[in-house]
Amino acid sequence: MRIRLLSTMAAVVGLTLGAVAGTASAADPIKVGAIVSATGPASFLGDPEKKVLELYADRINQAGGVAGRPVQLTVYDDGGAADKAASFTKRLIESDKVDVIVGGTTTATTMAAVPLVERGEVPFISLAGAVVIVEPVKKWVFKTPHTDRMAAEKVMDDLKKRGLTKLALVSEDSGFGKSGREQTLAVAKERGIELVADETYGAKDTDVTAQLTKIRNNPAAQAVLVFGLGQGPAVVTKNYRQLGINLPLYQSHGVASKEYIRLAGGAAEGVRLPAAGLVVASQLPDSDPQKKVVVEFTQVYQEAFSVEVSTFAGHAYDGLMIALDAVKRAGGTDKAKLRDAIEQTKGYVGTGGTVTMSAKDHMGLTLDAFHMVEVKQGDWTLAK
Amino acid sequence: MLAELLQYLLSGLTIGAIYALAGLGFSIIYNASHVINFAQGEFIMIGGMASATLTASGVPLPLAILIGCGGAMLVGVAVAKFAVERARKASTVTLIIITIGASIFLRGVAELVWGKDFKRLDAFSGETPIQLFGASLQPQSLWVMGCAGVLIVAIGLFFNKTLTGKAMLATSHNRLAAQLVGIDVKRVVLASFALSAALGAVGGAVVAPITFSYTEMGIMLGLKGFTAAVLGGLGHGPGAVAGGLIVGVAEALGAGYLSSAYKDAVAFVIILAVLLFMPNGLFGKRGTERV
Amino acid sequence: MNMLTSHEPSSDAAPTARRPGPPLLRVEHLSREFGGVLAIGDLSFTVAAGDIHSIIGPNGAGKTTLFNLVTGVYKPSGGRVLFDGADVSGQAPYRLAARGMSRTFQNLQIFFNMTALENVMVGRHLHLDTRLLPALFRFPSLVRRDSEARDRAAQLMTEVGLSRYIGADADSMPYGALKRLEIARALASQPKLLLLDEPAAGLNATESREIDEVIKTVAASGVTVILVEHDMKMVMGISDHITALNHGRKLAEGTPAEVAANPDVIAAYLGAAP
Amino acid sequence: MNRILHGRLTGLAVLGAIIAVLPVFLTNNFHLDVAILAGFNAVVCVGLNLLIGYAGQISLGHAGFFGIGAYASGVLVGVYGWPPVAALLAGAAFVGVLAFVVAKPILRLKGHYLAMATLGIGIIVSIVLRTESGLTGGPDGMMVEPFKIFGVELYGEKAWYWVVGVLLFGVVWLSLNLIDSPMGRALRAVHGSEVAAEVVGVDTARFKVMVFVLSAVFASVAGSLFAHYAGLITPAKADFFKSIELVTMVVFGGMASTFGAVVGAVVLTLLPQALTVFQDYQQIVLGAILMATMVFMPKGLLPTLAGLLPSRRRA
Repeated sequence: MRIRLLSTMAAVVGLTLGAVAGTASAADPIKVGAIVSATGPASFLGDPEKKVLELYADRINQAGGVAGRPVQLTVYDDGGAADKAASFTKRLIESDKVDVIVGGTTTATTMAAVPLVERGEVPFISLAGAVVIVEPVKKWVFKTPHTDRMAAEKVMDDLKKRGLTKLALVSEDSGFGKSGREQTLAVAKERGIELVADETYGAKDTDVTAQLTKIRNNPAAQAVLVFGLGQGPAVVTKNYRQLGINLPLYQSHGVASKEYIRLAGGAAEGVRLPAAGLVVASQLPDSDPQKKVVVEFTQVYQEAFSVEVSTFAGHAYDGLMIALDAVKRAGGTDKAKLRDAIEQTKGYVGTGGTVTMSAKDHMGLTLDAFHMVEVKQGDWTLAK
Repeated sequence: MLAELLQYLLSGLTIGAIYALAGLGFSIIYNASHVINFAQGEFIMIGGMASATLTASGVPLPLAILIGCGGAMLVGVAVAKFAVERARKASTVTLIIITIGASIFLRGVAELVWGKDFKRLDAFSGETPIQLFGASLQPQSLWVMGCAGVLIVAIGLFFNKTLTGKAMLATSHNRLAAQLVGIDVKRVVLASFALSAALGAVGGAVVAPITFSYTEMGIMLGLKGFTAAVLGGLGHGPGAVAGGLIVGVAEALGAGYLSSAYKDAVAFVIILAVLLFMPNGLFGKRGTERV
Repeated sequence: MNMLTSHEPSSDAAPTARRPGPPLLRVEHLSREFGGVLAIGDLSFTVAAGDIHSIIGPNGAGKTTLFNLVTGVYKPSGGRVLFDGADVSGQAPYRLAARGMSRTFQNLQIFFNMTALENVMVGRHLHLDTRLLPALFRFPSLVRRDSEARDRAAQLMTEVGLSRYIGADADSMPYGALKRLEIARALASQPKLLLLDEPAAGLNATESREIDEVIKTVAASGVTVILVEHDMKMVMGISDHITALNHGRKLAEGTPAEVAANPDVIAAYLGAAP
Repeated sequence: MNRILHGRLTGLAVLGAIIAVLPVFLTNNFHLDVAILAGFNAVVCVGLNLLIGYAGQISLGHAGFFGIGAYASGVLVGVYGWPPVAALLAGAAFVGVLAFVVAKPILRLKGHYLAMATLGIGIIVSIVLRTESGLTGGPDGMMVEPFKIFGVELYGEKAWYWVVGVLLFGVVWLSLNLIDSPMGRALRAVHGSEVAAEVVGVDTARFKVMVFVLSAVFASVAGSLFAHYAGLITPAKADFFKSIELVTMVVFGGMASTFGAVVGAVVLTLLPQALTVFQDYQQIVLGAILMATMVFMPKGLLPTLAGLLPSRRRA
């Protein structure tokens, strides 16, 4: 009696856990797992990512799948928490038994997943920005967006062009912000830019006037660079204008979404940032190889969701496409072969630029793929 | 130097005014029902989200705020009726969990209705900063402080001048006696939830242009409201208002002069210090145990 | 009346006029105010060892406040309390309990989250091993003494007439039984002085008589009792000595007969000006 | 007496049997992982239940102690190269001293004031962990090295399952022993009526402090081991929400019931994992379940269920 009760209880527990695991279907789908931050402070990155993954998984399946196999997508929302991302990664690997994982919206969630995918030997394509993800190179880890180092370089180049040499930095206390800060310090040293202020703010702060007041009272500062994700940079931008600071304001590629302009409103006018071609699709010269891809993607995305496309949506699109392209080339979903195929990606033209990976470069983008854009009349324009 | 101090003070008073409203909401409900309503922050969220989304779809701002307020009051009454009232005899912790359950539930519903992204609400009267002795002030800050001030005075008048208000006060002093003189105590509890919800919702609407509105905006604001209410002495209305302003200003000064990372800690260090010497808050009644 | 204390070795020659024992409790110029209102003012009296000493007075006379001052629940604003020869003014209740003082409460203070037996066992607290490690690892010595305490608690419950509730949860017991449970719990600590705050309040005539018997048995076993009670029949019947209070001050004291005849006491009870 | 003893042994036997048999049904490492997390939560909840359920003192900051334990292990082992066992003990000792120092003034407070004070302490701890990023890695947390004892590395879900299983069994045993001892009765008396406990000689302040320290140390030890198991710790493990989660587990399972705390921890650890099927409705369902349980079973899950079986006394 007791034994039966126990086994029933255990079975119930097992079933509850296994409910989502699903059973293998006859069609033998390509199992793509995703962890994104669809809620929480990074939701304006993660939410479009989730939408894009679901949209394209559907579209591909309707078109007959990849090499006759349907794509089976499992998406988990980590809410921007690193520990949740780790636990969902474990679940994707151990329980859902996925063939490849796309995601890690933020640097923190990505870095939480890295040891697990390395141990579990599952190819992993991150959607986050920091250079630490792919430097040093990790066997199973790739990423689609440009790095923070590239962003820092792009900004410094622009400063030099304008003859500015003294920069104030405001960075978020998140993984992305911290990595961005380190890269900014390093790049500034290389390029002879002097950092005259180094302030931080919390990802959920709603008021940054205290830090900005200090910068305003610093006579040395000639320009300000903000390194952060989500709504934080919008708060900084608004407070910046409120305090009447008139120095040029730079943001990172962490805000390359219309969402940022919408939140910051008029305060965003004149803000400059490095971004992928996607946000200025129609302004790209026709000669640009990216133009066709980004225009088409923009169209599909806006038709499906009737909201403006963001570069983050593009990162997810690139991640999924690189993975599926590799499945085709690897001739199946054997994880080791799939990993090799991803590493051999060559000349893939995505929303972020032209990707050519190698054993030494698990991102495959160059500085050319980055454009300095400026907010003018509530829209992105290519900066001269 | 003075300009800097002034700048911090203005920031602190702005956010402090919202804490004060939230704290007042905690106090009103506590008085009527001895419940700490951890869903207070969600009333703020409802106000902020409703006014932001409604104005975006073309509803005039005052009407949007009114609708948000009404919605929050309905939700407040529902929480009181279906959760708190049914568990009247439950322990303090159980009641805390119930209101936390309500807050999670409300956030879930809000996410479904309004989505997960941040909503923007335009400032009520432009964004041209007002210069004040070297400090600059968003016009919206004046709205926040003004609205909070008017509401606080109105609540004070309500409790001291109207019959309903006096009935609610009486209930808070002695529930049984109030019942004996014919006050419908259950209605008082419902009214207190409605009133707190309305306060929260207006607070959410006026602060939204500064902080943006999103479904999780109520969590920290609610927590700080609780801090304010305890700091002032639970159930002491003016105490909660003072508590809110103290917490807000302390935070801003902490961010400015100490470290912005520790600004949230400042509020909690203050309250620990106060409770160490005044176990019933700044203005709370010192009760002697009757045995 | 004197028969009640007959257990005391009476060396006195006069059999009818009992000589009081040495003082166990002395209250000297005790006062306590609450927000400017004097609840107890300049009160002095002595309780002799072995006595049943009653405190009477109309509602609001300060009886319960006096109990709370004597047992350390409140701190006095002025004056002293001497117990067993030592100044114990303002000491915490648990320290006074260790010195041999225990009490019951007018508003029941039962541990409703425990069984009746466990309620009484808490009363044994001072005589048990209350350290953390022996408890966590269930040292045999602790288990043995605990089991003795359990037996003793059951015995005490039987003595106060609660044998049928030994296995019951406290929250399932009727009011009258809970009153006795408090007495059993207080007795479990083996006090020298037991303070009973209205033990008969809310009981019917039969139950009152039973409590009456319990108090007499307790006193007979050598425990000094201070009693606050409104049931005058009971008070007059079992007290050796009575102190009458009004408005926090002493109105009269003496034997039951003396106090009953005191015009001030009569006036206070009839509501006339003292 | 026999009945109480009997109930205790039966309960322990059932718990032991479940722990022993469960792995048969846990088919993959993810299932084991969830079981391990449930075990860690249960250890903390059994300790917290001594404080909340038995002694009647609320704490909304216990995740702070869990977090200190976790970070003590992470930092001492990772940054200073201590042996994991030493780090665990140092963390527990530090938490013990910290809890002792804050307990005295804090536990004088009652009800919601106590709730506020403990909440404040928990939040301050999590802010410190988040901010001192030089040591703790900041808001995104830090990696923690695997647990090693006598040169043997504890690795893999299987091994950890048994460690946590034995730990949980041990903690439940200790807790049951404590409850049925003079000190345990003193604790429960503090809950029932402080003044009545005092007048029979219970130094209520001492026992409140002791149980606060004890439950904090339980949390710290669980935190240390969790850090080694998870390999990644973030300040979220110490924050307000984690504290609330822990309290919810205790209250949900049933206050003043050791097995209730275990059941509450297990159910509420599984629930969010099971609810991921509901996707967007996850929060709504979780909130509704919390509210409904507390409204309709204010005593918590296990005592209510036990009450349905008239012949059985609650464990």
